[in-house]
Amino acid sequence: MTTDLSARASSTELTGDLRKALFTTMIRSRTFEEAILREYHADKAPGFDIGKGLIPGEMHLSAGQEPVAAGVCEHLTAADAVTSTHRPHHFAIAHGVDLKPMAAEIFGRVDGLGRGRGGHMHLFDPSTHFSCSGIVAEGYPAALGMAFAFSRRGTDAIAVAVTGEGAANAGAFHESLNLAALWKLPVVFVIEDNEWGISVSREASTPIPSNADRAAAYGIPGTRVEENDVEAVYAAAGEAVARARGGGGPTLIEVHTLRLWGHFEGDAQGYRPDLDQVPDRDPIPRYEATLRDAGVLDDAVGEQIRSAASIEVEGAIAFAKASAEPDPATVLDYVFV
Amino acid sequence: MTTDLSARASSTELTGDLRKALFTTMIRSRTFEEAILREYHADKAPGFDIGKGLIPGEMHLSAGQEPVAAGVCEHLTAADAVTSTHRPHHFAIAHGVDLKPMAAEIFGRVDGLGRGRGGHMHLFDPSTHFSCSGIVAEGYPAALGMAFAFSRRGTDAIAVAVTGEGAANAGAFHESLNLAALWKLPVVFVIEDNEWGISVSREASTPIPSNADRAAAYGIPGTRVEENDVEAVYAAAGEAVARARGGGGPTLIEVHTLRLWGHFEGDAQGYRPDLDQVPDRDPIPRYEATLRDAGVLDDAVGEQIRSAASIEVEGAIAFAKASAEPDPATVLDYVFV
Amino acid sequence: MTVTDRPAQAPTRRLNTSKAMVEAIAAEMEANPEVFYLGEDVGAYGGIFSSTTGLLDRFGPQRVLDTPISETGFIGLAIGAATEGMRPIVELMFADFMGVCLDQIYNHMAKIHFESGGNVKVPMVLTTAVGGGYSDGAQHSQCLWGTFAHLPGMKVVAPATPADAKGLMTAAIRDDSPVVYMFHKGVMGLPWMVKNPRSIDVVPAGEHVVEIGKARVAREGSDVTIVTISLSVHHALDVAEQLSNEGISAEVIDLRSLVPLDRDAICASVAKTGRLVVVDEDYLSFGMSAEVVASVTDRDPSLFKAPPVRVAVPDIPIPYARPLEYAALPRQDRIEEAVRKALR
Amino acid sequence: MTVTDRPAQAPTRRLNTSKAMVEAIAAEMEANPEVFYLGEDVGAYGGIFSSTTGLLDRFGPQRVLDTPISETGFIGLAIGAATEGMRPIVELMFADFMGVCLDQIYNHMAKIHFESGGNVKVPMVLTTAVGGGYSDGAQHSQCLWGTFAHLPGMKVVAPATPADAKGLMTAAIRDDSPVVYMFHKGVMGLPWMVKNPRSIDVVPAGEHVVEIGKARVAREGSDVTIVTISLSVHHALDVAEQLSNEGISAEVIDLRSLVPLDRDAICASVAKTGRLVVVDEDYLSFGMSAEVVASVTDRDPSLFKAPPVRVAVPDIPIPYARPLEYAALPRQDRIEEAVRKALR
Ligand SMILES: Cc1ncc(C[n+]2csc(CCOP(=O)(O)OP(=O)(O)O)c2C)c(N)n1
Ligand SMILES: Cc1ncc(C[n+]2csc(CCOP(=O)(O)OP(=O)(O)O)c2C)c(N)n1
Ligand SMILES: [Mg+2]
Ligand SMILES: [Mg+2]
Repeated sequence: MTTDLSARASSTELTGDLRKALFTTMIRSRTFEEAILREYHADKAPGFDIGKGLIPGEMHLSAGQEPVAAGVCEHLTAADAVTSTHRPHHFAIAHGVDLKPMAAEIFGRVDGLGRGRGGHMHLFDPSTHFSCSGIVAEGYPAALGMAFAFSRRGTDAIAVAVTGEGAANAGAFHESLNLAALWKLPVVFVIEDNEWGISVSREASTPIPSNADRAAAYGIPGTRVEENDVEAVYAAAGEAVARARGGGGPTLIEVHTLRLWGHFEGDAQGYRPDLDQVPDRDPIPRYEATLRDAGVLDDAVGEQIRSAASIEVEGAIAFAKASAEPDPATVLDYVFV
Repeated sequence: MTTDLSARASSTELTGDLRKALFTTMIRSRTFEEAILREYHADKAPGFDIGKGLIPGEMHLSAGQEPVAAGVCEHLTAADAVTSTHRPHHFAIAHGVDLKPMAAEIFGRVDGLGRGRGGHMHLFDPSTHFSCSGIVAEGYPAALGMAFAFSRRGTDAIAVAVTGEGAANAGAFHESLNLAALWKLPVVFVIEDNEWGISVSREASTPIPSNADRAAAYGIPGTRVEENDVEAVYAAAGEAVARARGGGGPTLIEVHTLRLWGHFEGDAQGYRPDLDQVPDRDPIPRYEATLRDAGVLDDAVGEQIRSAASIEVEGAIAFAKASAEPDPATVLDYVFV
Repeated sequence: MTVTDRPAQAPTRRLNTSKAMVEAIAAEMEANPEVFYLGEDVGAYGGIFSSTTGLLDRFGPQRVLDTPISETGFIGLAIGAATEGMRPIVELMFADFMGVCLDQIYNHMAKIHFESGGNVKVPMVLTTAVGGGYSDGAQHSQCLWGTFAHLPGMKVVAPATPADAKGLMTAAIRDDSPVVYMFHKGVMGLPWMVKNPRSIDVVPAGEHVVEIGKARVAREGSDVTIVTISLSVHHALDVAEQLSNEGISAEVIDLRSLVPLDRDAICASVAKTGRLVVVDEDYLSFGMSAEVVASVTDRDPSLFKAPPVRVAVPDIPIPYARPLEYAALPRQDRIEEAVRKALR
Repeated sequence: MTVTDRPAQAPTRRLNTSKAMVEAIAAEMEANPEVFYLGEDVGAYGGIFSSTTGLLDRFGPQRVLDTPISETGFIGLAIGAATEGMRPIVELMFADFMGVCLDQIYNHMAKIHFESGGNVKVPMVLTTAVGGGYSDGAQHSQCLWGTFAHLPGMKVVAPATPADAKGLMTAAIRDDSPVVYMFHKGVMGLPWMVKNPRSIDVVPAGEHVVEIGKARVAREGSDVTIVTISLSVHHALDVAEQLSNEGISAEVIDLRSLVPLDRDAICASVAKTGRLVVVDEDYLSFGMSAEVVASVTDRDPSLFKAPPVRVAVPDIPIPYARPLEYAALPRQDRIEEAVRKALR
C-alpha cells in the first residue's frame, strides 16, 4: 500500500488522473460550501440573525483550505479515520463522507448524520470513521484511540488528526503528540495554519514561525508545507501516511493555508489588515491554471468537474431540504444506549 | 543585580562562602525532611495508617533533590516568586520560607502558613511569594501571573516555576511555556527529572531524552543539567535568572536529579529496579566530599552547619507541636474574603 | 448596597446589556490601574459577544490582552496576578469550554484563599458567555452555572438586565473574592441575535453597584413564585405578564447570583404564594432547580401547597435542530405550562 | 437484573472491595479481548488505591497500560478506542483531577452518542478514586459525584460494598454507554487506611452483575429514611445500628448510582417514614442532597412530616487539619445529629 508513495513525492511525477482527482476534491468542497453559504444567508435577513433560517447557528467555512484536505485524504481509504474541528467540511468531503446526510445534518434534519442532534460542528460518520469536535484541540485525543484500536486489531488503518494553528497552543495538542509518539501510534497530525485563530494572528499566539518545529519535542518528524498547494501537501502527507502505516509512528505536518472568508459567517474581519489581497490568494484558480498549463485540464474537463460537483451538491441540498425536521417528542432519545 | 552572574558560571570560580551557603541550604532541607520523616512515622503504627498521627495524609519528601532547589534559589530574593508542587519542601526552604509556620502547617496547626487548612502540598507564604499545588503541572500558570504582575509594576523580580519530569507531559506545561515565551515574561521554568513519576519511569512517559529540547518549541533557551550537582544547577540558573531579570524572557532548565526515597511515604518502590544503588547516589555526601577536598569544609564547619540546621529544625518542630489545633467551630472560615 | 447615582444624564438613558457591562469594566479600569482584561478575541474583535467593545482602543494592549487558545495558561496567569494583588478580569469565551481549564478555576482560583488560611486573596473576575437558543449545538449552548455553583470558593453571578450587568460587574471587580460572571448571549442585546426587548433598558450613569447575593423581585405577585436567573427572567416575565390577563398573579424572583444564593428571598416569596416554579436553563438534575427547592424544604416543606415544578434542560446534551432545541430549553411555552401545573 | 451465581465456592468467601473490583475487571478482560485498562500507575504499581492489583501480571502491558501524566490525552484515547468498538477502562487517579480533562469527559465521552444521533456508541468505563478522611487536603479528598451527575450523558455509580463493587463493575464494562465508576478510598479495604469493617464482606464468586440504576435497601426501618451512597452508607449503618438501641428504626438506602437515580426507591421509603436525612460526602449546595430532596417534592412535598435534613460537606474546600476535616465530613456524629433533628 505504501510502496509507490515515495516515488510520488515530487509533484512533477503525479499522473494526470491523480491531479484531476485532487482538483475535483477541491471543487467538490468549494461547491458544497458555496451552496451552504447561499442557503445559510438566504433567510437570515432583515439584518443578520444567527439563529434564524434553514441553517441556523455558527457557520465556519473552510474555503481556501481545500488543498490541505484534498492532499491529505487522497492517501486514505474509508478504513482510515479523520478527526476534524469546528471547520470540518473540507476534510469530511475529501475523506468521502456522503454529502447527502452531511447536508441534512447541517440543515438539522432526521436524515442527517446525527439525525439533527449534532449540527455542522458535530459530524460523525462511522462508515468513514469521520468525526469532529467544536472544542479547539480536543479532537486530537480521539484520533489516538482510533489509531490504537486499528493497531490492536492488526489492520494497517491510520488516523489523521486535524486542527488549526491556534490549536497548537492548547494543552490537548501537547498531550496528544506526546502520547502518540511514545506509543508509536499510527497517527498523522495536521495543522492548518490559516494565519488566524478568529481575530488573533498567528504572531500574536505563537512565538515560533513553524509549528513543525514542535515535532522535535516528541522525537517525531515534522514538516511545514509553506505553499497552499495541494501537490505539496500530497507529497508531505504521502510520507507521513506511509510512515504511520508502516509502524513508524506519528508525523506532524503544518500547512500554510488560507482562510478565504471570515472565521464564521457574520465575521466582518475588521482586524484583518490584508483583507483585500485575500481573494487573489485563492488556491483553486491557481491550481486550475497549473493544470491547464500542464495540459491536464481544459475548458471541457473543468466544466465537467464543476457541473458534476454542482449536481451532486444541489442533490445533497435538495435531499436535506426534503428530509423531515426532528419530532420534538424525540428530544430525549440517544442519551443512553 | 545580574552583573557578576556570568563570571560565576564555572564552578571553579565560586567563592568558599557561596559554596558553603549552597551546602547549608541542602543540609537545612535534608535535616527538615529527616525530622518530618521521623515525626510522620512516629505514630502511624501498628501497621501503617496514612490518616493517623500528628502528621497525617500523603507525604512527598524531596530528599536527593536538594541541589536543584539550592542552586536555583541562591539567585533569588524574597521579592521573587517560586511556585512548586506536591513535593515542595526543598524549594520552600531554599527560597527562605520560615521553617516554623511551615512545620506548623505540616502538623495542621493554627500557626501554620495556612492555619492548618492547606497541609504539606499547599504551602502559601506571601512574604516570600512562595506557593505550591498538588495538581501536577498546574502550578506553572500561576508563576506566569506573578511574573506578569512584577513586570507590570516595573520591578525586576522574577518567578520560578518548578515541576517534575512527569509533569512535562501535561497540557498545562505546554500552555505555560508558550504563553510565557510569547509575552516574554520573566519566568524560569525548572524541571526536576528524578526519573520517576510515581511508578512510571521517564522512558515510559517521555519519548525524548531531554525535556530541555522542548524549549525550542517555544523559541526559548533550554538547558539540561545532567549531574545532580548544586554548582552546575547554580550556573545554569544564574544565566536563566539573569535573562529573565534583564527582560530576555523565560528559560527552561531540566536537572537530572534523584528521588532518594519513595514517591510518598508508604511507597515500597517494588517497581524500581535500581533501588539498592540509590543511596550511593545521594548528592549530599558527594558535595560534602567535594567541599572537603577543596578545603572549604572540615569536620568543625560541617558539624557547625549540621547542628545549626538541627537546632533550627527541632525548634520549628517544637513550635509546630506547641501550636494549637484549629477549632472545629472555625471550619467555615476563609472561603470568601 | 445599591448606589444609584444619576447626575447630569437623563434618567432614561437606555443601553443594551453588553454596553452596560463594558461601561462598568471601563470605569473600574479607569479608576484602578491594577484592573486588566485578558482572553481570546477581547482586543480588536471586542469580544465575540461584545463583552469588551472599545476597551482596547481606550486602554491599549497592555491592559486589554488577546491570548493564545490556552485557557489553562491564561486563566492561571490571571490567578497568579491576582494573588499578587492585581485585579484581572479573564474571559473564558464560552462556559462550555470550562472542561479545558476547570482545574485552574476550581482547584486554584477558588481554593487558594482557603488553603492559605486567608493569607492570600484572589481578587479576580472570570467572565464567560452562556446559553443557547440559536442552534449552536451541544458544545456551545450550555449554562453550566450549576457546575460552578457546586464547587466552593467562587461567587457566581448571572445578570438578567442591563442595569444589573453594570452593577454586578462593578461589584465583582471590587470584590476581594473570585467572582464568576456569566453573561447570557441572549441578554446581551446583540444586533445579530434574537433578543428579548428587556435586554435594552435604563442603566444608571456613573457609579452603580449591585450587591452580590441579593435577589431581585422582578415582578410582584401572590399566586405563584417563579424563581429564575439570567435570560429566563425575561421569559418568566413574558409569561407572568400574559397570565395576568387571566387573573393569575405570578411573582418573579431574579436570583442574580447562585453563590451566594438568596435563600431568604426564595423562602419569603414561597411563604407568600405557596407555589413554586423554578426555571433554569442549565441541566435539570443536580443543579440549581433542586437547590432552590431544597432551600425551601430546609426550612419548611409545608410551605408548599403543591409540588414545586422544575423547568430546566432535561438531562440531555443540547440538540442542534431548532425544534429539538426549543423543546429542550425552558422557553415561554414550558414556563407557562409549569405555572399552570403549579396552580392545579 | 442481579445474577448471583455461587457455584462450588463457599458462600462466605469474603473479599475487600478492591479485590472484588479487580475480580470483575479480570473476568471481563478474560472474556472479552476488547477490554483493556489504562491510566497512571495501574501497571506495576497496581493502582495507587489497588484498583488494578495483579492485572499487569495476568494480562501484560498490551492490555494494562501505564500512561504519562496526560489525562486529556489518555482519556481521549480511551474515548476514541471506544468509538471504534473497544471497551476501555480508563482510570483518573483522583476525581479531584477532573479539572484537567473534564472536556474529554463531559463534552466528548458523554455527548458523542447523542450528537451522532445514536450512530456512535462510547462503551467505556472511567474509574476514579474519591473521598477524604485521611487528611489529604483540598485537592485530593473530594467526591465530586454531583458534578459528574449534573452533566448529562454518563452514568455515575459509586459502590459501597465489595459485592456491589464487583457487580457494578461487571455491569459498567458491559454497558454500551459510558459509565463513571467512583470508588471511595475508604471502602476499598486498603491495609494502610482506616476502614469500616463492612469494606470486607461476602462477594459472590463467578459472574455477578448488579443492574445500574437500582438502589439497595441496606437496612430496613420505619421511622426515618437515610439516603446516601458510597462510604457514607457504612457510616449511616453504624448510626442506624446504634440508634436501634434507643428504639429508633432508621431505613438506609444505598443509592449505588446517581445516574440513573432511583427516585422510586427514595420516594417509596420516604412515603413510609415521612422523614428524610440525605448524607452526601460531596459539597452541600447544587449537588446530590438537593436532588434527592427534589425527587420527593417533584411527586409530593407533603410526604415530608418534617424538614428533610442534609448532611454534606458545607460549601468549603476540604480542610487538611484533622479536627477541621472531621467537622467538614459527614461522619457518624453529624449523621446521628441529623437523624435526631429529622425526628423532632
Ligand atoms: C477550548 C476552546 N477555546 C476556544 C474556542 C473558541 N474558538 C473556536 S475556533 C477558535 C479559533 C481556532 O483557531 P485555529 O485553531 O487556528 O482554527 P481556525 O478557526 O483558524 O480553523 C476559537 C478560539 C473553542 N472552540 N474551544
Ligand atoms: C493532574 C494530576 N495527575 C496526576 C496526579 C497524581 N500524581 C501526583 S505526583 C505524580 C507524579 C509526578 O511526577 P513528577 O512530575 O515527575 O514529579 P515527582 O513526583 O517525581 O517529583 C502523580 C501522577 C496529580 N497530582 N495531578
Ligand atoms: Mg487558524
Ligand atoms: Mg519525577
